[in-house]
Amino acid sequence: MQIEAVLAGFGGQGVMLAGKILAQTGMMLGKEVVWLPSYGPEMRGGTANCTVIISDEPIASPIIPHPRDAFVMNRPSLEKFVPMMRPGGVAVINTSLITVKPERDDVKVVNVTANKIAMEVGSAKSSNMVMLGAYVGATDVVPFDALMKEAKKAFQKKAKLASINIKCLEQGYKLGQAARAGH
Amino acid sequence: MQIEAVLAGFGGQGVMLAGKILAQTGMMLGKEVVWLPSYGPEMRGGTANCTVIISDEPIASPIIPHPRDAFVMNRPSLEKFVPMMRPGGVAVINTSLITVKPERDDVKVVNVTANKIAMEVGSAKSSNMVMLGAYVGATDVVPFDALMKEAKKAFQKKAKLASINIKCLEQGYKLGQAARAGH
Amino acid sequence: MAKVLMKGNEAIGEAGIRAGGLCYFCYPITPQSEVAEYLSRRMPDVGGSFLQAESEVAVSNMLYGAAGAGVRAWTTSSSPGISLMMEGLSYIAAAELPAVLINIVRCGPGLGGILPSQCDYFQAVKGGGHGDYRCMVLAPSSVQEAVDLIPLAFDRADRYRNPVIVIGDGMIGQMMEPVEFKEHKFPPLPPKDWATTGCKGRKRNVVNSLYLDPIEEEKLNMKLVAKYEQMKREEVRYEEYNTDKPYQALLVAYGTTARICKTAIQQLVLEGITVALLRPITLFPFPEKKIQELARQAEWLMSVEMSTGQMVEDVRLAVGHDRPVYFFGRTGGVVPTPEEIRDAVKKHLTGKGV
Amino acid sequence: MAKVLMKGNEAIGEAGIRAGGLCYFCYPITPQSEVAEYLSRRMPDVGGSFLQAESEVAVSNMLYGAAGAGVRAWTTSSSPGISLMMEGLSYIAAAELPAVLINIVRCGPGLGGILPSQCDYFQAVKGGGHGDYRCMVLAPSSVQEAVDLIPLAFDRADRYRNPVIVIGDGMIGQMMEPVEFKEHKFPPLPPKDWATTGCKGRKRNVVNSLYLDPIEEEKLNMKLVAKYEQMKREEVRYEEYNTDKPYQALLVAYGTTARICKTAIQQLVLEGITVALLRPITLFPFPEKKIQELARQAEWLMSVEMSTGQMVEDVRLAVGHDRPVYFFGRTGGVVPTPEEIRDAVKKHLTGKGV
Amino acid sequence: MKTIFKRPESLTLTPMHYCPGCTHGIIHRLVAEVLDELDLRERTVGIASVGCSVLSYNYFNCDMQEASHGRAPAVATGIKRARPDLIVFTYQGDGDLASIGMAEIVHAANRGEKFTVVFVNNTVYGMTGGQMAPTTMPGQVTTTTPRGRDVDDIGYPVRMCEILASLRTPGFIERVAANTPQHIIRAKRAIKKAFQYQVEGRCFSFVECLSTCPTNWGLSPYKATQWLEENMVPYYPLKNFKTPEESEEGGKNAD
Amino acid sequence: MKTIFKRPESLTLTPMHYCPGCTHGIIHRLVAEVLDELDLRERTVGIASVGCSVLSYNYFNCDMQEASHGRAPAVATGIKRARPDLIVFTYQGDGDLASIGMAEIVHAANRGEKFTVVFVNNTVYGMTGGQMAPTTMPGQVTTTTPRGRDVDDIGYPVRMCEILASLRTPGFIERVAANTPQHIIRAKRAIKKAFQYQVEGRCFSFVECLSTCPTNWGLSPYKATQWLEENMVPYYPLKNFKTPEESEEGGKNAD
Amino acid sequence: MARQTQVTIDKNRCKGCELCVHACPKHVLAMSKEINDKGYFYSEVVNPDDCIGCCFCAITCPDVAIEVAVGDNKDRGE
Amino acid sequence: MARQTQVTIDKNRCKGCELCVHACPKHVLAMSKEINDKGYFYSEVVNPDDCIGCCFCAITCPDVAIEVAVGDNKDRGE
Ligand SMILES: Cc1ncc(C[n+]2csc(CCOP(=O)(O)OP(=O)(O)O)c2C)c(N)n1
Ligand SMILES: Cc1ncc(C[n+]2csc(CCOP(=O)(O)OP(=O)(O)O)c2C)c(N)n1
Ligand code: SF4
Ligand code: SF4
Ligand code: SF4
Ligand code: SF4
Repeated sequence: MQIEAVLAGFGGQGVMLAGKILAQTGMMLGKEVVWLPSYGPEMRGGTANCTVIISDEPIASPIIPHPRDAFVMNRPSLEKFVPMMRPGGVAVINTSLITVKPERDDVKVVNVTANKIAMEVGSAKSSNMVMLGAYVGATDVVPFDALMKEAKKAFQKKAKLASINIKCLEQGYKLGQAARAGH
Repeated sequence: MQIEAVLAGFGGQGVMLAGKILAQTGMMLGKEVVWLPSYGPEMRGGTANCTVIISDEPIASPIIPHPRDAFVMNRPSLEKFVPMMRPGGVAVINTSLITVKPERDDVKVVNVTANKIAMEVGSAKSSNMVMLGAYVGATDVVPFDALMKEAKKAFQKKAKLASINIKCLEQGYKLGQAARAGH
Repeated sequence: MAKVLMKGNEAIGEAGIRAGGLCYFCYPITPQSEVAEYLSRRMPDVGGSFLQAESEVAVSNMLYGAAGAGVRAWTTSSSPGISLMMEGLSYIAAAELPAVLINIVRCGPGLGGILPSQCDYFQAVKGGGHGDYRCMVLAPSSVQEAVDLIPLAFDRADRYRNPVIVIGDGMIGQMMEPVEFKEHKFPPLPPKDWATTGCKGRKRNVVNSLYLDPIEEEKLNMKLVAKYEQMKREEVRYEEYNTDKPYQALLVAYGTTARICKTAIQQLVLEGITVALLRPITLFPFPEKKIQELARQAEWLMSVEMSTGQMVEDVRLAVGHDRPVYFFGRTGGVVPTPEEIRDAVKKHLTGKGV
Repeated sequence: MAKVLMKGNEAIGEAGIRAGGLCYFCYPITPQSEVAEYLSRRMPDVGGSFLQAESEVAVSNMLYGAAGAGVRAWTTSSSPGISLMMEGLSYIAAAELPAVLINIVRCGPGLGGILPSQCDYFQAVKGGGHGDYRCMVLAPSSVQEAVDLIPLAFDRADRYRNPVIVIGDGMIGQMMEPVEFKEHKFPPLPPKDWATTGCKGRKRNVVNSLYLDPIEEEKLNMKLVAKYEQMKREEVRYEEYNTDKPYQALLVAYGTTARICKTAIQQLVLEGITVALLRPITLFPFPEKKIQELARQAEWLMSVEMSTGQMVEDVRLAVGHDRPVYFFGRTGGVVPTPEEIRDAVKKHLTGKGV
Repeated sequence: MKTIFKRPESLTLTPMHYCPGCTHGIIHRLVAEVLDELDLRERTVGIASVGCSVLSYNYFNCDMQEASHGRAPAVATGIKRARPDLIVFTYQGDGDLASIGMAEIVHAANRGEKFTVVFVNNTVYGMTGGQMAPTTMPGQVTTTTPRGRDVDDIGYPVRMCEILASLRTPGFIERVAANTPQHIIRAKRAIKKAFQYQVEGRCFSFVECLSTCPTNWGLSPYKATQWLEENMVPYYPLKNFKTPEESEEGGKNAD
Repeated sequence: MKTIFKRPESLTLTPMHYCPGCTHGIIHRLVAEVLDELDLRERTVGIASVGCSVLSYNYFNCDMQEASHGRAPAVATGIKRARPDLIVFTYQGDGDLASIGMAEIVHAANRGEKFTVVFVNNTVYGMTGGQMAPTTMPGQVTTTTPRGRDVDDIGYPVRMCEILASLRTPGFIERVAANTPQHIIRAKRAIKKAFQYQVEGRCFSFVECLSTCPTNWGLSPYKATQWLEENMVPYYPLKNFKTPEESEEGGKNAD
Repeated sequence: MARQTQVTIDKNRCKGCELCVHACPKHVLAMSKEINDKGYFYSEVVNPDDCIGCCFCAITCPDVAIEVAVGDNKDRGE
Repeated sequence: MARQTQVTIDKNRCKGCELCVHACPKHVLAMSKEINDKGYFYSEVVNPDDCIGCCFCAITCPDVAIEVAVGDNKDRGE
């Protein structure tokens, strides 16, 4: 089994880090993983994205024209990536910043007011963790406790932020689980 | 029939020009000709040389490891080129500047006090024409009148020098002829 | 050592340090600038030398100087930057200096694009600079393999006194994969008694590539040829995939493209089509003999590249007209999908040409 | 016109002017500096532009600019100088600009020597710069032929919007031979409506080689491939020598080396040994088909080069394993003698390998 | 209503890709306004160089060439020598012009090539992700100077105006900044003069414009304009370094 | 008898290939004498550059590297960064250093690389047959300026000391000449200082030495030394342009 | 205040850099609470009557998103 | 004149450039009428007694063909 997720948003929203934690979790589970960022001049527009692949088999092409899942934190990302998704995938959408609806009825949409939730928990900067939690909650691509472990490691140097981030991850996860159950 | 001659001396002694006049003569006679100078860092030592090939057939390699004839105006040229000559060739040697004898008994040596003769005629700078005349006199590679015609053309812009050069050519030719007859 | 998740470019940086590449010169260019960024942090800690040069032209000449002084010197760059090193590289090869150049290839020609490509095969393998010289060329297909080949690159550069090129692409440079830094052991190297380290207690050394005497220059050329022939005998490296069972066709692909071919082959197996893969790890020396041998059992071969067809010439040189050699390529940063490769294979099986 | 005795380099300069090459950029390097010296005298008279640049890197980019502005631009240089143009050349090819580069090849690699050589074959033919591009490559074997091919080079550069390389060596550059400047007529060329000449009365033009979208970049690559394929169909040029009679072996040689082969063949004829010669005039496109055809009547082939063996790969690509393809080369500025070539031929006739 | 400020015709309508608050956009507009005001658009060729502004060929509404990294002055020389009737300008970043392109800019200036250079100094390699440039300030942290630029190891920032002004060949050399309305107004004046000198066939003309890179400086756009003022301006004085009039006089006396 | 002048040990016995009267030989000897006097021969690496002096690797009796055209400062940087304990010098002509090698010399100077440059300015490309150099004098006839250097077309001669002295990074920069005994004595003093600064690890050091090229100037060696004095010295003033002491002070006040 | 001025901001060209807000000597502009098509909080005219037509906002806008017009009638007298 | 000096010219290193002849303030040197092994008219000491040991000849010789020595005994007193 191989799943691919593209994580996208503005630079500064933390999608790269979210992707790294996800890939790291996969690796610790003994899976084959690849994390591939967008790079180069496109960055200048202020958008950023990465692809995470987790697989039981050695991974062939790390460039995924049609990812199964997407995790989009702003409108340009939604417009760019959701149309590329494979049917049957999961799209987690940050409705704090995205007001339009994706024009797909063959993917499962999980709406998360990530900025709002993160703000409530304590820092708007942690919206990426809300999204990551929601994505894992909605897909179970990795067990949540394994994800938590890697997230804690990633934040261990910044004790203050750590607890906020962890809380955001949990809140997101619950939302994801709920959305999953909802269908 | 193909003859090759290497003409060598100090920079400033006019061996390049002598070679050009010889090649030009060959061309005007309807022969295939090539004139190839030495080039590059070796020049810095202050020596200069060129190779002239005159042939009835299209000319293959313009680089001649073993020329038939040589025409040497200073000692380094003698030391470099005379040993390379093919047996049976003609070596014209400027004994005004070269005091040693070539260590070859299989080539025909024509000694010419080119500087002295040129000085007597009117200009030490014309020693190259003495040498050229002697070479043609000793070998008849081209008819002397054809050579004269091209030499006159070459000097036509410098009327003063022209007559000296022409005279040197004649003097040289006579010496060459004499040397030829002498054997 | 445990596996760590590491970006290819950073893993390359770390591998270089561990291989003793303590003199690193660079000039930023996407998609490999992270090697320099990583080394600008790490080099001071390990007592090495990191310098961002004014240009790639300067880089190649700094390599020459440092290598000539007997120190393991290396650089990383990408296509246009590598083109600017062609004169310098030719000098390095001519002066018989060991240096390691890593080209994280992007799309060309010209400014092109920064996405993955294999369009610098000819430049690396046939020699993009002037004169008769060759570089040893290594082509990893994963971050782990890049990390493993870099110590080899440094060793062989020293052993042959010849530049070694490691060729990757933006995928290898940019992606994170789990890697492990293994210990690599090599036989002892001869002392660098030719290096310019001050002539105290010995005759003076000269690092040079000028030959006024053609006989001497030809001797150098012949000495170089002898080295390349030795490489051909002793350094050929490749991976075989699926060659232990009978196969109808043989794919030849290197680097990341080979990974995609493997997936394509897995898909074909499911359809009952048996195809094998030969993945050259050394592009020079090219696994010519191995391909000849494997070709005997195949109806035809196909070179799969991210280019308009470069390595395919070496495949054809190997097999001659004995078997059809097809080509499948995508360029410009378009990475071929396993499906496309699978379809290209099937087209030839049904006898329809591409 | 009457024949004049002219130095190759000066004849090249004159031929360039007559072909409309009125924008010339250069940097001195032996053995071709006389082209620049000649043009520094002549250009003002014909209203053209002569500029000695600060380096060969600058030259290649000046060519890019001037060619992009729609003017016939050219340069002459020699091996190390040409290496410095590799990035610029790749940009010229990518932006589809017409430019003529003349390489009076010297010995390499490195600073090497200034004597005649053919060691830049790969660089010219396979593309020494990064990326998938090719240059049309013309190889004259006499001063007269150089003068005749230069107008063709300018015409084809414009027609294909592609760089054209003329490859010679120090012999062609330095020697004087009788030459005649003939009139050359070509079909009309399309207008340069893509050139940056000020956008008055039209949409603005952009000369560029950056492609952020891989699909667009791949389109460019495919467009370039189509041009190269057209060249392969329409531009192949060669000379056959002695192929009208039966022959035992076929020599393949270009440039001045081919002249020497002819003498060797004449010598062999005297000994009753019949050998033919195929002299490629275009090195790219390579006369592959013709060689295949001629190879059928030969027992074996031999590529004769002033290199350690470069064109021989293209000969082998053409004939595969159908016939043995031998190689004979001298390097480093040593020009092979007819006798050596004759002996090499005889060795193979007696069955003894080289 | 009369429009007193609007988009110049010499800019296309394409939205620019620069990061929010990056002053590249301001400098683009100034050049475009000058082309409009001097009525040069239809006979101008601009050279985009490799750097964040590489895509400026999409923004300047005139014929454009994109040059290889650092070589824009050579490309411009090629065009101007081929077609002296055209107006030619290069638009170059500090990595492009002051690092890899040092030889080309010094020699173009020294030959007195009659084109105009707009040199955008933002102290970093913007496009490739914020590596050190020759113009990086002492102590400035970049992705390749993680401990700050150490002047004992790699020297002080390169000042291009000062270098070019040291040449004997006449030229117009001025340094301006794009960080405040006042500086921007002066910047435009300098750019206009630069083009006028070219139109008159007088000399090489060069305007260095101090610019921000909020993204790689890690500052908000406004903070970046302040950082420029406080850190760059003292080291990179804003002033005219050379006019052809002076150089000619100076020449007479000095040599 | 006591020998008061003899061949320095840091020169090999190989006869030099330079043309009669070419002052390259004098400058070689000065460098060799300094290496002897400072006892540096056994820990020095010299860089021969492409030009008439390319064969200097045969003459300097120390470890040598031959660099590609113009890139000697990059090669020297490579050596010095790899082995800071070695003493490194480049020996470069004006075509090499001031034309193709402009970027490399400016950046090495600007980084303050701790090696020594001996820059031989003879206003032409000697080795390739007397083409124009960036340093060719106004009106001077060369094989590529048959009508004399036209400063309106290609600008004024490049003055490297002036350019390098304009950099902020501390350095030692001095111009001397090799055409008279008096000048030669001063030249040696400058070269010695330059090496001393390197030995002390102080700074980049650069000595420009005006030199003759009788062959390509078409003058007798003695006339060439006079031509140098009359034509070059007024344009290329002989003086010290910078010492690290000054630069350090200047630095404190200026920036 | 003497003359009528009009600052027009092309909302969807705005990248929300806030340079214009800082440039305006009269605090005419402020950032919106909404985001535009590109996802940026854009600049808006909030105190139009205070505008003195100095164009500083337009001069500093890197995205050339601002146009300024002045009332013709009031202008004429000057 | 006060001290005894000796100028030695390595005849076969000399390329006959004449720089030493011009450099000598005392006209100690002159060019020979003979040529050396390389074919150059070389420099010779013609007025040895006039030499003041200034070394100017050696300093200007590009081919390092000149050595200068001074007499020890006369020297000592100074
Ligand atoms: C030969 C070459 N080397 C390196 C690069 C990579 N590169 C692209 S942009 C750039 C630097 C840009 O910096 P700067 O000129 O300061 O412009 P900015 O992006 O800051 O505006 C570099 C090094 C390249 N494209 N080509
Ligand atoms: C890349 C390259 N370009 C050109 C040359 C040819 N070349 C050899 S020496 C030289 C110039 C030498 O002039 P200069 O540096 O002034 O030294 P000089 O000979 O006058 O002492 C040139 C251009 C080369 N070897 N390599
Ligand atoms: S990276 Fe810097 S220079 Fe480039 S667009 Fe962004 S802010 Fe501007
Ligand atoms: S050509 Fe000039 S620089 Fe070169 S050795 Fe001769 S005189 Fe000296
Ligand atoms: S200056 Fe321009 S881009 Fe920036 S906030 Fe104002 S209108 Fe928007
Ligand atoms: S200076 Fe030297 S080379 Fe010149 S004439 Fe005197 S001894 Fe001979």
